[in-house]
Amino acid sequence: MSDTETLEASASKAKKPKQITMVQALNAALDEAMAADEGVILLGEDVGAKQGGGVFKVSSGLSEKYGDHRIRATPISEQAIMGACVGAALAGMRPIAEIMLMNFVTVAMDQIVNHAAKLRFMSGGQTNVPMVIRTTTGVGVGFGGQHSDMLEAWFAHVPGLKIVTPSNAADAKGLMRSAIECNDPVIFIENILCYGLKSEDPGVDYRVPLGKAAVAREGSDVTLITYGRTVLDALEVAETLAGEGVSVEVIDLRTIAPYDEATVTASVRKTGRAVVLHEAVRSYGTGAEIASRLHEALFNELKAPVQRIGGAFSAVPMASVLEQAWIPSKDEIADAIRTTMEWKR
Amino acid sequence: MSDTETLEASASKAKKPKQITMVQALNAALDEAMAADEGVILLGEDVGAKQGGGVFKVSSGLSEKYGDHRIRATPISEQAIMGACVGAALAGMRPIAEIMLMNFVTVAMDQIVNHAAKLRFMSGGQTNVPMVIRTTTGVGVGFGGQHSDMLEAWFAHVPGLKIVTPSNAADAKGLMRSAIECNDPVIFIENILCYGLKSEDPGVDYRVPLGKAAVAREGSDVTLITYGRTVLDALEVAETLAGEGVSVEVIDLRTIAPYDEATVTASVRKTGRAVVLHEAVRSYGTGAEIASRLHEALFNELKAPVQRIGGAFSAVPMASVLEQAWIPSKDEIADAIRTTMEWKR
Amino acid sequence: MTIDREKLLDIYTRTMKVAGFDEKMRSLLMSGKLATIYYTMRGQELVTSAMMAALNQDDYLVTTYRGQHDQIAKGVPLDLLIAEIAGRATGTCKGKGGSMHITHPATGVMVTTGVVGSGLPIANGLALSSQNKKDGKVTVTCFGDGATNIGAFHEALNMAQLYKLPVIFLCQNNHYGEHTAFADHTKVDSIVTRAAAYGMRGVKVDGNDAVAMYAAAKDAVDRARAGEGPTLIEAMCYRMMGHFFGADFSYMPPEHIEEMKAQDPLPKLNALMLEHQFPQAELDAIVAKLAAELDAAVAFAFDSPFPDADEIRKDVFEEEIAA
Amino acid sequence: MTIDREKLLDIYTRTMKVAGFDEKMRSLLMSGKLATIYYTMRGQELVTSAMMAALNQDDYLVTTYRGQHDQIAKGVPLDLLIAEIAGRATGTCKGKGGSMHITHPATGVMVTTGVVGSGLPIANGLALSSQNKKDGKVTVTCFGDGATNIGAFHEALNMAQLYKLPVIFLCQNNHYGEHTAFADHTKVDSIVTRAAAYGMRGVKVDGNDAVAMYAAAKDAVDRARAGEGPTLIEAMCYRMMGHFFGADFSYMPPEHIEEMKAQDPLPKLNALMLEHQFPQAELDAIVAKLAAELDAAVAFAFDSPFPDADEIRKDVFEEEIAA
Ligand SMILES: Cc1ncc(C[n+]2csc(CCOP(=O)(O)OP(=O)(O)O)c2C)c(N)n1
Ligand SMILES: Cc1ncc(C[n+]2csc(CCOP(=O)(O)OP(=O)(O)O)c2C)c(N)n1
Ligand SMILES: [Mg+2]
Ligand SMILES: [Mg+2]
Repeated sequence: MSDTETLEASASKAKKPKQITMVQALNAALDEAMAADEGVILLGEDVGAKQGGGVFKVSSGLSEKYGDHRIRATPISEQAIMGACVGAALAGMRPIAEIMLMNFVTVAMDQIVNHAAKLRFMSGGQTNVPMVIRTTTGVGVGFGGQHSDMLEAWFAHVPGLKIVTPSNAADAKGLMRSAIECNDPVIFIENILCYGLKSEDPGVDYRVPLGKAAVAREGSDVTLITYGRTVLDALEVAETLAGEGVSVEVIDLRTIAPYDEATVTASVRKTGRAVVLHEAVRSYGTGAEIASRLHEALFNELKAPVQRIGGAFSAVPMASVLEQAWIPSKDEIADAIRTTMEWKR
Repeated sequence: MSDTETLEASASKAKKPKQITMVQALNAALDEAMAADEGVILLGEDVGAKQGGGVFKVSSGLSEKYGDHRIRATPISEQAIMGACVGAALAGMRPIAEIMLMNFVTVAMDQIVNHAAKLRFMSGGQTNVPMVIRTTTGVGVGFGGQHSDMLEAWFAHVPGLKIVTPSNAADAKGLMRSAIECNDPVIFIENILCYGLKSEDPGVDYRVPLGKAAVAREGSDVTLITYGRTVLDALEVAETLAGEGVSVEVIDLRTIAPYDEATVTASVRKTGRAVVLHEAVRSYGTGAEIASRLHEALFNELKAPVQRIGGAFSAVPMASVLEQAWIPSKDEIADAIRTTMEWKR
Repeated sequence: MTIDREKLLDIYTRTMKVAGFDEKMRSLLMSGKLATIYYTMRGQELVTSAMMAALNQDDYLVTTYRGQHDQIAKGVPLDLLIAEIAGRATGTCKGKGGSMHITHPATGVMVTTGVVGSGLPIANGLALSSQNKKDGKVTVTCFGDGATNIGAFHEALNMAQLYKLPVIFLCQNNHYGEHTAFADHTKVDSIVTRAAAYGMRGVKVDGNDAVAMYAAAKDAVDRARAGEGPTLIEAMCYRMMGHFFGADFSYMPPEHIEEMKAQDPLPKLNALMLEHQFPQAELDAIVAKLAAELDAAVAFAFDSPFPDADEIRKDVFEEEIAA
Repeated sequence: MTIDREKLLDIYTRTMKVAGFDEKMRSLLMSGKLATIYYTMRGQELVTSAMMAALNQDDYLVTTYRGQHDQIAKGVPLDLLIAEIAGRATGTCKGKGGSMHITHPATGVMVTTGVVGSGLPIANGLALSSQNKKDGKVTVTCFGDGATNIGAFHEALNMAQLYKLPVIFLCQNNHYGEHTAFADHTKVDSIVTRAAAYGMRGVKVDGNDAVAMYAAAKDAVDRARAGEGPTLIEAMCYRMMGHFFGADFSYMPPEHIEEMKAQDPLPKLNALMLEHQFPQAELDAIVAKLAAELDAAVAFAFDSPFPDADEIRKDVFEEEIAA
């Protein structure tokens, strides 16, 4: 679905031998997982060879290799896709549901929230739902109000779900393998604008554990906590502020749930200042929980209140000028950091 | 659906002449609104006379009075109910969708989030969606994992939605009238355990404005912010703590969105301490946003970090002993207040 | 249609087990010894006994809040079931699920859902797993007439037929969805006509006729097992009481009440047994044996401890949640 | 079937307006003058022109991302439409909606949705309002073949028939849902067979045959207006390009491509016009006039200002959001 190369340039200029894009990384992770375990299957719209391997080509080549029984192209029936994955997972398989764009989870929330998330608990641990829900979204490609939302905060509020969102190709590969091997349901959020990003290929059977944040850049003055596409913005802003003498530590959560509280709290204890950044609507977003936990844990140590940056409080507008006004800008991020630095307690 | 008298006793012992229950208050508000405006209609399962006026009897007597075209008993088709209300609202009516229990909004999220909430914005203000989504829920009646969830935090994260939740019968009446008259979509959350609560009848054409919190009890040491059924717990705990010499101000938000930041901030500026309480799962709940806003606005003035109390991080269990362990207890609330009072900054 | 005597006895036994259980539950609730939400299946006992008699123990079942008859007929032990309903640590689900969420994989009961229609897509997934693994299992999912108007029903039937899954959609058409009569929730005369909308095989059957119901069930199971795909069975029956225990059902017109009383499956089945030369004494002995088993199960349940409060931190994820 | 010449001319004019628009959009996108997601309706122009020619301007329309033909045929002014697609402040929706979310109440275009199937329940609500108000309006909702497998379709059709709403479900069966061929998303031969599952009237028609398509549309509109309830129309047509502009469609088999070329509605309609004694010169003059109108609309759009950034605080609620 359109040009996904937008951010590629900024990510990797030099052509190294084993560079792969995030789409290739995800494809490889699926391929390896399917080769390793025949319980791994994929259900989604257009995912088969007959349909060209998916709208974003993430499943390209897989049905040729593993057959139509393991790569199942589905009707446009998200509840049926999700339910089929819940059922297959209960029977011991490791299904992956592909929801073409994140806004369409709204037609399948019942299966995710009332069923996938709760069946282990409601059955007293007799059953479990080892499934992955892959979906993509992202603001900045002009897809407008019904194709751009970031809804991770909803899922984070639901006990029983894990949430993963990679910011680079290598992590995408390693996190996908871990997500598929997880014995609980995982929401795996891809960002359309990151699909073309390249990393050095981490090789076969690479894993990134769930629940472990990465320190994407070390710093000592302030901690900038984020995940997904905005990690790129965060790194750029950190570079800019380094020029102003501010040392920014950037944390890439990688998994939103479980939340790596240890890593984040340790960083903020060190810096004494924190800013949380996400593309999702700021209000009632994940940033609110992260900021609250930091205030609760480090109230006496914080040199300034934790700042939050996120999307504006409206539907995502279509016109490019409005869409850009909607997204948290690098200036906004930099200003929040400056405010934090200048705070007098 | 079962005994809703549970909390009645604690609310009002003395029988005054014009006492009404929350169910009666809601029924009266619907009745008055329907009499005043023939654009007001109600769609939901079992809401007609033929079905006994609804499972909780909130629409009792209305189809007899206004006919089957205005009180429409529907099939079990929440997407169709919600969509029909969106469409009727676009055509200038003021429809009310009844979703029997809040967990069933999960099958209708697309209509609520992608459509009701966004159509005013996406149409550039050409259309609007003046509808009310009534639903009920509540922990403590043994309905288990799929019939007890409080999902207001999801809706608060969606620009374009208003959210109302009354804690008493009089407010229920006044808020319902305001919700029906609102030109934007309103989620109106009723608590099953409050249906039997009695208030003095506020009379005909009573209104409580949206976006205005109530100070349910004045106090000077700490502000306890809550809404819905837990207002009753808050008031009890405030009474207990008064005995310990702690003066608790209790704020009943009444509308979660718009959030009455002015009232809450002013109270916390006065007391210097705050605890946020809700029945919904604590993590990523509305308490996180409220606490974050307080930390942002009053960081230097706060004498202690804002504490949050909410439901446990699991599905709501069915066994009564587990359900009670799940709900925030009065002891937990009192302890949080004590912690806040004893905090040394 | 005929039925062999052994199978008939099997169906009789399952039916009477359900009937005894239901009566006991209602008396426990009535007396206040038990306080929980309970959806009685009085009137629907036979439909499911005949269906489950056509399955193997390891075949899968997905049912609803009103599925206690389905679960018992499928084989869930009464003691664990009643303990679960009574919220005890010894229940099938440690008291976490309750009557609306019974799970018991040992007898193939994989999901009991409280959300109307949501079981159907999940049943497809179980069947899809059997298709991929070639394990020969069949999945049955039970639901009501009201459920056939919800989106999940539609999506699930279309997908099941598209993939030719070994799944049986058993609609227990009891004429009501909560307080709403069948004719007030759809303009179609019969649910089974919907099968055609998916190119699916559909069978309408009198669910109170043991011979016909078993034949329809058996046929659907055989076809599913043979890889011939899904069947929608519409089994006509009656919900002889309110939507849940204690609920008013004054909205049912007197003619309907007359009609349903005439179709009560329990006396009809007893008559059929006599017709098939089972002596009443033999039948009574079965019922007596079941009653003893039931009493023991109730005693087990009520003697069992309540779960520990820290169970709310277990089974959320594989790993326990920190206190 | 016959059609009067005036109506035929009306249909021709609407069709050529759509066709000219679509060609212009594709050339603007191709040349890079416009950058947006655009779902071309090449091949489906006639279906909708004939449908809209049977409606009044104040009848309601609910359509999809691929609905620019529906909107134009319904009457949305080209200048406002193109300005919207180009993200300008003068667009129908001030640039907030874009091609997937065109709204224009003045011509009855109430919702354009980007979520498959979601327009159908909303259409019911518009129709329900007309039924209650007795305003005599009819609501049409357009959707694709792929949309008929989603839950909202099912719920909406059942409710529409139950309430006998004045609504028309126009399925533009273009044989594909994104990359998935019709035969790969359902096992039913034809969407119209689904009407029976709701007791609804269903009509299958060749959407490239102007006379038949108009007759089917007119009949459905007349019935809806007369209070005789809803109709499901399955209009057979082809999506002659990829799912959206620029998308690959190599997955379409060559036979399908041949078949669809032979059914191209534009040459077919031209031939029909000649058959009905419209001189080619008159037709060409119409097309030339439409082209001039289109050029002016494009100029208007591109000369228009972009919206102000603070528009993101407006139209979220009735009251503006504080900065
Ligand atoms: C999605 C959803 N909507 C509404 C309900 C409330 N509800 C519970 S049972 C029921 C009636 C179901 O009727 P039917 O499918 O005929 O099953 P029966 O109860 O007759 O066995 C309803 C509306 C629900 N559980 N789920
Ligand atoms: C609920 C939902 N699922 C998936 C999509 C992605 N999607 C957009 S268009 C489309 C195909 C729709 O096919 P059809 O209904 O035949 O309409 P057509 O595009 O052919 O006009 C899909 C799957 C969506 N928009 N909404
Ligand atoms: Mg029923
Ligand atoms: Mg199509």
